[in-house]
Amino acid sequence: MLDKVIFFFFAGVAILSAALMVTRRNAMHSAVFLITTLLATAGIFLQLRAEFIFIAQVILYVGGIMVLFIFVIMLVSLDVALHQVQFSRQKWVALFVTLALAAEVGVMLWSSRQVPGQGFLVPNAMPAGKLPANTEALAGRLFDAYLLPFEIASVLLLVAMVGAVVMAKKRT
Amino acid sequence: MHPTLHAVLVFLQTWWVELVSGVVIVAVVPLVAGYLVLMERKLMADMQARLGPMRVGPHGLLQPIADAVKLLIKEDIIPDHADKMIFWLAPVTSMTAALTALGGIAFGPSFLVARDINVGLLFVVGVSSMGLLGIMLGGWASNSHYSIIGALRSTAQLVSYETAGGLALISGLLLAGTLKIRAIVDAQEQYGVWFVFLAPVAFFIYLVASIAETNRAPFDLPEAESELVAGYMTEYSGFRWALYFLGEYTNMIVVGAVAATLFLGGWLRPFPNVRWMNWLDAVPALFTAAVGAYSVYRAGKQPVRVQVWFMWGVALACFVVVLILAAPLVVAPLKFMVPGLNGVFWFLLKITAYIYLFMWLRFTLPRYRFDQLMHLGWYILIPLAIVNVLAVGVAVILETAYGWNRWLAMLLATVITLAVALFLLRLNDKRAAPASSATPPEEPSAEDFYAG
Amino acid sequence: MQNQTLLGADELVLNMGPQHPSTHGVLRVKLKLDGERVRGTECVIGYLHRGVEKIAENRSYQQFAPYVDRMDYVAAVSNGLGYCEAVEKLLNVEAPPRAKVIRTIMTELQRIASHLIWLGTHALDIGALTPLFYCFREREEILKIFEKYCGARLTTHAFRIGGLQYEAYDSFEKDVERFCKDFERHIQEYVDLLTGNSIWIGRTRNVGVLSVEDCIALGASGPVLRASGVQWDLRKAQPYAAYDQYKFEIPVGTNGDTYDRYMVRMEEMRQSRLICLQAIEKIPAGPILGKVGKVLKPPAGEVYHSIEAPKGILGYYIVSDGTTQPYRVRIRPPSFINLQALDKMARGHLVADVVAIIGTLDIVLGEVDR
Amino acid sequence: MMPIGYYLFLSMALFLIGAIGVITRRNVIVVLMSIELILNAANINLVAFSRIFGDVAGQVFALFIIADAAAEAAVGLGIIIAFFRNRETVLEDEMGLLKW
Repeated sequence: MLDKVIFFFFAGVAILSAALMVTRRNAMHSAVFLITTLLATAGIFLQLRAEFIFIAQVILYVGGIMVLFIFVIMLVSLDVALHQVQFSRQKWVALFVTLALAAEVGVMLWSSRQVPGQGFLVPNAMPAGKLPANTEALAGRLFDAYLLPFEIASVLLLVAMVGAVVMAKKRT
Repeated sequence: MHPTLHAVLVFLQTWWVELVSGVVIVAVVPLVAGYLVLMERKLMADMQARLGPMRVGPHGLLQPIADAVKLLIKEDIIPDHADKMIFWLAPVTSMTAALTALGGIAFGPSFLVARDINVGLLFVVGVSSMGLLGIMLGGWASNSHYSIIGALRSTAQLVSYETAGGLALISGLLLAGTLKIRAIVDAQEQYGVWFVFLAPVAFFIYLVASIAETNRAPFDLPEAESELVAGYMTEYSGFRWALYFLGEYTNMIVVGAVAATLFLGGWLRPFPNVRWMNWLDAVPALFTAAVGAYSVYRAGKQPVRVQVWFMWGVALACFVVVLILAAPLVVAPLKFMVPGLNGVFWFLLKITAYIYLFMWLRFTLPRYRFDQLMHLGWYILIPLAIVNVLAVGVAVILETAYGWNRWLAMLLATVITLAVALFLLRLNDKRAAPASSATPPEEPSAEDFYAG
Repeated sequence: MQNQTLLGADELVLNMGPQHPSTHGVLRVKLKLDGERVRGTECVIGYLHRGVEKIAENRSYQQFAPYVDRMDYVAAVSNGLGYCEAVEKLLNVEAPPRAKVIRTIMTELQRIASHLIWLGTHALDIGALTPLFYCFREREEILKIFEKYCGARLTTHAFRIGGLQYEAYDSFEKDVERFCKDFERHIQEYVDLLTGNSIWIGRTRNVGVLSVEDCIALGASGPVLRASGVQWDLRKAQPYAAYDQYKFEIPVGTNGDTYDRYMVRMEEMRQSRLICLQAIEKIPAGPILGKVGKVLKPPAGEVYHSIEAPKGILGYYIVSDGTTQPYRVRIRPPSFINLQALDKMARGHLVADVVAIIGTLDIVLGEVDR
Repeated sequence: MMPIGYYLFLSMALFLIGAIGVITRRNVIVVLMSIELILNAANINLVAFSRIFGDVAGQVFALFIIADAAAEAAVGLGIIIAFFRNRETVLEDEMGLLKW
């Protein structure tokens, strides 16, 4: 019951603010609504008993990436942008793509329901109490089976950092 | 029973501790923050050869309440062209983040505010870092140059020093081997030593970084009064301003609590495992009794009857607390309460000492310049913190895998880190040409500028 | 203004003041910024303009004396000394020796008080909160002496043309001596707080460097000039009052940066203290007011007299047409001229340094605007 | 634990909203933000399945995605800043030139 309330609360907030994010004219407002969406998603993670992903989402997404976004918006905020057309003329393309994607997922959902025995609308997960301690389990997996991807990810971040610095540096 | 009602009751039954502590945080912390301000003003006055607030209540003891009332009834000004929604949202964000972070902190072995979640310490640090959003948004929404420069400075400063502070925390966490608040303190009890002695460099880095994170002097550039008026808070007044202020002081409590938990042994008393130091258990009661006695002594010297009564009230409160603290020591069946009650006392004492250090530094030191601040953060603290993480990691491995003496291993780690620190300082001295004067003053190219 | 960004595509113009915590009154500085780096400054002054020089033309010589106190209101005694001596020069009279010595003591106390205000506010600008209160504690002692002497603390109008109006009160020497004794200890407190502090050094070293050539070209004087290395002090160069009787050093700096100016002023306070101590040892007896009539009617002519005020050279140029009122009075205020160095000093620095530089110039807007 | 379909539906909704944003918005910063939203939608799926199967591997990949999002944001915003400095615009369709 509580699970349900929490899920629907966070899911509602996430979808609502995601919609607002895409439609707001002001980039700063979009950023604020994206932050709300991300926090709501973090709530979903917590409801899924994934504490580490929850806090990683809060620290990295909200405390890191979104701060970067807001920083850039503050730097480049042009009031002119507020009075320009905010949508490009691809409305029909967008509608088509979205509908196609929605149809795909819908078909997937619907067809998987048909398969007997699969029935993934039925909860069959481990009860929350029996889950191993999340951080420890995650760390064990990350530094054991996925050590190489982990290192690759760190190299990726390094490359991204260097790239960002090179890009944003003032050419004098 | 109606199913919904039943669900609500079940909910209350499972979550009442969290709900109550949430209410307590929201209700009590603003008061505590107000009295922190009073404490700061009194200490500042003492160090500056003056008296500080004296008018409201005996020795200004009611000043925070008067201030709060004043702020509440002040006109709420929103500047023209300010983004109203974000202007409204920003201070709330700042304060909410700070208060929520407080939810992850345990004030004693049996006074955990919220659940002891799996990512405890990370939760506190992560959520409190969200206060930065409030600062940025507020600075942007105010539509003022001072605000936006303050917000930009604040962002740059907080991002850099959070990195250093986070790395310093990792050094401590390597020793604890867990993120859970209670397990961290238990680990220190097991080791029989506070982590500050095992990893002093990490503590020092965290100290400096936490001063910067809370925007306190000498790192208070985002709100440097003499340069940016009040930084991101310039356009705020009244209650919104109070929310920012509240967030800032709550943040001080949060970083103090994190430092106390990870480095200063949490709610453990000094020498937690030494039997003959058990008399330290009586210190909380005696200390409170001394405060009460002093209040009685001062009560006779108050000029106004209301103030006399007030001092008596303070004394009475102290004595009640003494009774609560002393009862478990004397009455055998209540013995189990000793660690809990004393734990809270020690924990609060440690936080207070940490905050006192903040204040002391504020009254003593001039302010860094922005480039010097960034230089200190990126060229000294962050490399040092990285080296410290490596050194502590190696020391832990030496201890666990190779059976070294713990102290020897930690000493080695500290020495390595300090050597690197010396090297870094040397390196920085060499190219110490202050960045500020690095660019030669350009030729006057500003005729149009002088035109108007 | 709306479309400016912080990315350096345009330069940002930031108005500092006139309502700003660190512009020492109502100075308004327009800063042209690239990020936080200053590309140019423009001082907008005049918010405190009262037309002091014009007022002089409608007042008799004695009546104008209190007005000069209101120019550099933190060093009123020095202003008064300059004016009184200028008029005395015009009248061709001289103050009696006793008056001269008491004037010297008062002026040196005022120099200490003025430097104390500078130190407190300068340190506050750089973020050190505490020195301000220590400085005001000591300044209070000086103001108490002033109050006992002439009844006023700030705008004292302590001297009269031709000498003094008031005799030194009974315990004057004792008060000054006690102050000087305590002050030695107190000045050590400031030194402990600031001189060796690495943040303070970082904030002041190489900030706002002014070369000797620049100083002379801009006409800077006082500690600003001396910190650049020019040993020019009117108390030695063209002795007035009783300065020729005392031994004192003129501190000079080498780099001409903010730290040197700080050191120079600190040393000047010590030297002023020594002058006071020497002077109270032997205050000659005698009259305190020279022979001047009730109505001053100086002969037609003009005179320029300048003294070393705490902030620099304070000059009075008075033209008399033989009537009881000056025909024209022109005042050379040290703050106004030193302020012209701001642009030179601030270029290439950061906003925070501008604050430090305004502080180190030690300007008083009452004097800049007159 | 809720039935997995709810999570999939939430994820799909966020993904579609993000896709709409990417396709229709002109402001590049908002486009980047929409991409973050899409990545986040993927994360919900990963974590939900990880919970269903009781295997933290899904969360490991969610972490990788967050790292990837950080890298992408850093580089993307770096490009935007560089572009803005030269062209003073953050609008997508004005960025058509391959050189400046």
